[in-house]
Amino acid sequence: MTVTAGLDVGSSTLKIAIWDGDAQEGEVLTTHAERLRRRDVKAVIPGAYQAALASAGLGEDDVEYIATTGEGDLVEFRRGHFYSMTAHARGGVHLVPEARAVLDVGALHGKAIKMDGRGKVLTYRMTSQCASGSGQFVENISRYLGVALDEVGPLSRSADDPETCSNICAVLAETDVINMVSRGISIPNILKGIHLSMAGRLVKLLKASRSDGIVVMTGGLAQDDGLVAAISEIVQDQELPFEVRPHPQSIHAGAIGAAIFGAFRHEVLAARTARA
Amino acid sequence: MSRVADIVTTCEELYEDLEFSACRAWKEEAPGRHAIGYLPMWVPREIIHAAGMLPVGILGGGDKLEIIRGDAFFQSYICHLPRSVIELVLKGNLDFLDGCLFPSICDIVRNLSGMWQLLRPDTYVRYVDVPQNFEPDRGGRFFRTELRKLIDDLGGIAGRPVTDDALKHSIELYDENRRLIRELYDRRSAVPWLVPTSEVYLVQRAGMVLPVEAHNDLVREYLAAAEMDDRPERDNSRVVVSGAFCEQPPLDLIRTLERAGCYVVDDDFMLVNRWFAQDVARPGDPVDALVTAFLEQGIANPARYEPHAGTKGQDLIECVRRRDADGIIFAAPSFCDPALLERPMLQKAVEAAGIPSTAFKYSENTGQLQPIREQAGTFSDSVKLWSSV
Amino acid sequence: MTAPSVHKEPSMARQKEMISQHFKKLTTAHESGKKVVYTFVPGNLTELMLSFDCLPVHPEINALQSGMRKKSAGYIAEAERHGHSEDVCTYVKCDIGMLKKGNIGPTGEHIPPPDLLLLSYTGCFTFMKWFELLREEYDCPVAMLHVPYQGDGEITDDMREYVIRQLREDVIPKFEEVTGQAFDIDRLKDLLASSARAEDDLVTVLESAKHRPSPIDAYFGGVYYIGPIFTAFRGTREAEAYYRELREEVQERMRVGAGPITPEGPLEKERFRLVVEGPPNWTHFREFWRMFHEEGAVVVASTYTKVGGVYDRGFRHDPDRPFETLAEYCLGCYTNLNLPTRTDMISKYVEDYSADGFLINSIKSCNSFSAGQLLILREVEERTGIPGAFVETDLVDPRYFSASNVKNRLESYFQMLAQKQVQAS
Amino acid sequence: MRGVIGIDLGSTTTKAIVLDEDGRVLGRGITNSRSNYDVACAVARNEALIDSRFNLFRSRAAFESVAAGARDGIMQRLELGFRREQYSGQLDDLQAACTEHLTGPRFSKVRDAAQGVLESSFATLRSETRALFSETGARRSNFFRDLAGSRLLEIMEPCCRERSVPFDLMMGLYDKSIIGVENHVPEVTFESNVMCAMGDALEGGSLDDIRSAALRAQLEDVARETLTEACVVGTGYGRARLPFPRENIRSEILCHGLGAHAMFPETRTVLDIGGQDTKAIQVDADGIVESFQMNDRCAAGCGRYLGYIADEMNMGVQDLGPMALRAKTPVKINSTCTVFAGAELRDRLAIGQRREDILGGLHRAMILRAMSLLARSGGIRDEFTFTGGVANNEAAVKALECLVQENYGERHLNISPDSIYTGALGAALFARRHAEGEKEVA
Ligand SMILES: Nc1ncnc2c1ncn2[C@@H]1O[C@H](COP(=O)(O)OP(=O)(O)O)[C@@H](O)[C@H]1O
Ligand SMILES: Nc1ncnc2c1ncn2[C@@H]1O[C@H](COP(=O)(O)OP(=O)(O)O)[C@@H](O)[C@H]1O
Ligand code: SF4
Ligand code: SF4
Ligand code: SF4
Repeated sequence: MTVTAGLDVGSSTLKIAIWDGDAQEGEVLTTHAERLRRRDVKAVIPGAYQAALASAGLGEDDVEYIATTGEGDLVEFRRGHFYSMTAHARGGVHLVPEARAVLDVGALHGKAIKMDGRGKVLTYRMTSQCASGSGQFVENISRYLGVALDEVGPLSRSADDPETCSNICAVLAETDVINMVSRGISIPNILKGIHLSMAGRLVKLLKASRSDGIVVMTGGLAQDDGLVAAISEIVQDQELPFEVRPHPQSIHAGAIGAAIFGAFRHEVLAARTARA
Repeated sequence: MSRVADIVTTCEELYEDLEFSACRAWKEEAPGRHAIGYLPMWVPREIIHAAGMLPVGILGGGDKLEIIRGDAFFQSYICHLPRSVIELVLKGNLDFLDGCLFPSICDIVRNLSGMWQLLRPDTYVRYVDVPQNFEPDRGGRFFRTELRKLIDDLGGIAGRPVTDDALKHSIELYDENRRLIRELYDRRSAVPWLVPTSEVYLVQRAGMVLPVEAHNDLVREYLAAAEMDDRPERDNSRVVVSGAFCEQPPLDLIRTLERAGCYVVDDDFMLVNRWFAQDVARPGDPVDALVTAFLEQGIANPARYEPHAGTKGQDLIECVRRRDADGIIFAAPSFCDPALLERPMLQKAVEAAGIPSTAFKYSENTGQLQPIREQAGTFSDSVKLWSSV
Repeated sequence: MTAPSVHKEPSMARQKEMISQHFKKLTTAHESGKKVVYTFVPGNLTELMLSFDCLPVHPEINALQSGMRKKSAGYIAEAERHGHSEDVCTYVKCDIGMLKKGNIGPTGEHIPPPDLLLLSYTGCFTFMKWFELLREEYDCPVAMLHVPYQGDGEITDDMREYVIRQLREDVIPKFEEVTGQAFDIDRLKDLLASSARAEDDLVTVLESAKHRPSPIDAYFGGVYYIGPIFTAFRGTREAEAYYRELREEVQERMRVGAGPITPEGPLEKERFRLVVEGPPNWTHFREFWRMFHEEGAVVVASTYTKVGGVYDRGFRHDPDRPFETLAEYCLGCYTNLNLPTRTDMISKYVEDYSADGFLINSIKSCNSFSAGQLLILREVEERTGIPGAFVETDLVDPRYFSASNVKNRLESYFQMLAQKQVQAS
Repeated sequence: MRGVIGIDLGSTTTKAIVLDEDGRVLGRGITNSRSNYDVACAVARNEALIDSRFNLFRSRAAFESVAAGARDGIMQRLELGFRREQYSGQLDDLQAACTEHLTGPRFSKVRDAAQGVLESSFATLRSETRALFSETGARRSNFFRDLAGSRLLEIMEPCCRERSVPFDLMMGLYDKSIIGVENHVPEVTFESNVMCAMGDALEGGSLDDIRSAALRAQLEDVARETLTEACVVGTGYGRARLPFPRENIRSEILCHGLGAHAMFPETRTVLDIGGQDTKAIQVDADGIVESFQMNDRCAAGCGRYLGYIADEMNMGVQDLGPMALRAKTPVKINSTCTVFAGAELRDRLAIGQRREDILGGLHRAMILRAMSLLARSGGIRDEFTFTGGVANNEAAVKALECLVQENYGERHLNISPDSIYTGALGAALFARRHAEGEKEVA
């Protein structure tokens, strides 16, 4: 058995997973998340890593391979690096073994990744350079509306007459939202409108990547059940051949995937050393 | 510094020099010299050369040029290239040009020829309309008169007619250039760690501003030097880049692809260097040689009508096979209609052939390379992690 | 180019009827043995097609109709789902999307697949890609007519000859092959003669806008006036009758000093006379028009009404030179003119039609029109001393029509023109 | 006293200007645009009327007779005192709203602890009030949200740790409560607050009792004077939602043109950078707009962009400029996408670039976008006036000066400290014309 760590350095959150097992099977010993916004990322990482180790009851020497994903360059003590879609695909399959695609929605980008049963990436699509409708955007809007992030989902689900938000630009959309409030549109209807427009974009990615079957949603926005519901609605309306499912550990999918691939590389390297 | 590093530094200096000092210097070396600019894709550089002039490739402004007035001429949904060209025109960086040729590539370049006419009435402007009908007595006949007109015009500017002999000589020089560039591409495909794409790119770019004779020497030298270098081979994937034939990605983007684990083993940068897969020179009238080469051997690209159904993408697939590539990266400039309209047809074809691909858009001043790195990296990860499984 | 019953003039009803007849014929084309030819508006060879008894289908017109009937968003989404980029011309995507969804045309009837794709590609490279894309969908022959661009602002003998040779050696043989009919030059001449008669009337109608108040709106109204002559009907008796009737209606309005009829009713007071460059937006056509109507703005000349032929600068189809005339027609369409020529033309419109202002409606989709418009704006302002306005919309992608944005600009512009008028008086 | 009012309902801030019958500026008011446009208007207008009364008072004979050296001190203390009273009232409202929201189910587990956090945080905040509104107090902005909000959160964070209350929860509570407080028009009257403040204002001065009494009387008089509004004209992003008739609404382009002309009659080119749009306007010698350009459907490079950056760096917008001015070698920034701004900033900080240099680059990038709009509208003619909120930013101004010099040569650049009011001033001038027009009719 190998103990490995995966660190997913996102643009808003740092996620850490500790894995105990090999490249095929094993278990996640612990996961840890830490906000990065407005903090000195390089300073946060070591502390967070220590915290994760502590909660798994491990010491630094117990970990045999440290893999990163996301902005891995910021982790000076890493051994290897995997690109985020690689990691999310593997992590996604670990969380929901029957999934054949991942929808990863984080603070800035949305990605649809089609994969096989082993977590091998087949195709993918990513949102473009323009940050229209990202996690950051939901965060800003929710602050503006005075709604806590974990209230966003439930509120959105209580909408009765969602107001469509057509603006492609997140900034202008923010003003649109202000405009809506001033027109007396209720907060649930505004949130749902935003969720629907984001969901439309994300579903488009899924379609473009030709995903089908079970799609596991990963990244921070998997926790937003309003968005998940909006995606499901669109999927149903358009009778699309997939079903999107979040998982309680979704936000950690990247870190988990990186840790598992870390185990794989560790084995490869160990075998190489043994041969030598 | 190694020989290769020297050559590459020289090329990089030429690449970054938006003042085109090398071209200006060439003009000043002798009185009465002329320089003629041309936009990406293909123009008959042989004719410019035969007129004793320097053909200068205008490939945009790259990511170092600040666009101040250029944006005043183009809406946000138009690709980036024309605004940097206009910026260069208005800043005077192109004032050494005595004329400019606009290849028939898309509506943007086409309209840019008219804008140039209005903004630089002092210069010679020619829209090089190439035939989309490849029958010798229709397209060929038309093209011959077009080329003859260009020959007459340039002869007029030079103050002496362009002779057939001169043209023949120029064609030979450019044939040599094309051979060398082909060799460069072959070497890169064989040993991509010794001949990295960022260098191949820069060496090609130098050909946009150097006289062909000098460029031939440069490519030869680079080829020899690169073989001598000792650089480690990496566990990278092999990809073909398609769609970047006009507006150029920033050099950092090309480097990002390499850093993310992709060896580019073929591409469509600067097609003007590789438009013809064989020599153009043949006995007889040199204009006929150009016309025939154009009708019969022009490289498949989105600006060229494909007269036969069912053949879209075949060249690309063939290229992947020949280069033993793992897949294709479709990289097109944002808002580039020719590349983006072509893409679905190509994707369909390569998918049918079982070739994996990925796609993204860029502009010449793309600063956000992170999404591109992620996509290219994931592509190479999947080759690296799964090739043995 | 029909829209929901906009004006009540008899000519309007006649046009509607013509179009509905045409689609009926299309639906039954294959039973009646007629061949269906897909082709484009700019540089269309309608007379040639009709001389072979072919029925034309114009994908752009279908796309714009889809835009007007609010179907385009779905079609575009469908095309994007098939891998088309957000960045490219939405006419193409709308057409491909419609095709993927069963090719149901504007009248709700199924449009038959083409027997021939006639790619006469004038003034825009997208056309070429468009038919390459369609060729992937349909297994049918393509006749390609490459029309060179007027890069130097003139039609040279070589260009004309190149087009004529292609007509004779590529296009006509393809038609003969597809239809099984022999080419009949006398029929072509007859059709061309009829075209010229209708063209005379059309020019009279367009030039009526020089009158004050203008009896027509040469942009919003204009798109209806050009409908028959730009599409399936040029060269037919119906078209001749339509234009005769239209001319009489317009002349009558002019006689009584009436303004144009708009969907919001007749324009009571002409406050601003405008020249407009660029195609209209189809998804919000009426809303857009209303913004002009509300301010008393009438368009007296537009370039969009010249995409299928620049008749007011003197061109007429000429039955005595059938091939030359077809070649010159193709070469002379508006978007095949170079930028300096377009600039001259707009400046001249501003003067000839005594315009108070000019507006560029810049279309995201259409690089052929849009690239360089900002220079045109500058040049025309300089030459005429009249300020121009600039708005950005799209043809059929509703995502790119921001009503508040457009209205903001138009309002500001009209208020500015009003201030100038006050100052002048 | 009769006056006219112009209101500019911007996407970020709402500004109002009162003109007296001679067309002189009587008072200015500004507030942040919030989700309730009616409230934003009402608040801006109240603020402008309050300012008008201060100015009226200033011009009263009794005040003029005070020794010149003492006047400014008195006025400053008077206004500060007034603001302090106003602020205290708003703090009470905010605390009440927070306390009320505390009853929600989200707080069931931590209610008592949270109550404790609130009480101690507000107590700290209150204890700082005097210092904040002293002559030397550092106020990040004049909006209640900015003044109280960021400080409250700063105070709350350690407090939450001590009492084991999740900070996010309290942040949410604050977000919710501040919206409520912002969205009703505070019921303060000029009179009640100003008379309290007068005591303080006079204390520091060396005035005898008779003079003091005279001033008090004058102030009371000014406070009671009725101000009639002959006409109100609205403009700005939100103008379509203003509670005015259509003929009292003008496009912001015209208002900016006219406003800039009124401030600097030789102006021929105007650049306005507001919260989410940038406008380049050419005007003639009479302030009539000749041509204009606005940014298209992308909000990159506008004021809001700076807002995001400031937020990301945990600074006030007004501190960005000074920091950017300290740039040694500004980095080159290509993307001015407002949403990506934060990410780009983090990336660059992570690779070790200096904050000053990044900010320097950001400001240049922002002005570069404006330059292209200017070029599109017809270039930069003499004189050139820079207006809108971003004109308050020194680094933006410097970048502009530098780029203008490089590209157009010598141009006289006008910037008024009141440039943010340009649109409102234009609207007020239109209101004046309108009112005069009516008089003629009547
Ligand atoms: N319950 C929730 N509802 C909505 N958004 C959430 C929720 N929880 C987290 N997020 C969002 O998820 C994002 C972080 O997701 P993550 O995948 O970690 O992104 P990144 O990797 O870019 O940092 C943040 O933008 C945050 O706002
Ligand atoms: N004191 C200041 N220092 C620096 N920037 C400021 C200052 N005040 C306002 N701003 C900037 O001005 C912008 C608002 O400008 P404003 O003209 O009021 O916009 P709008 O009219 O769209 O509401 C803010 O986003 C901010 O960036
Ligand atoms: S439209 Fe909005 S989100 Fe997109 S680039 Fe512009 S500012 Fe950014
Ligand atoms: S990048 Fe594409 S659209 Fe732009 S000029 Fe080149 S070919 Fe035309
Ligand atoms: S680009 Fe313009 S001319 Fe070309 S097909 Fe599209 S709308 Fe038509």
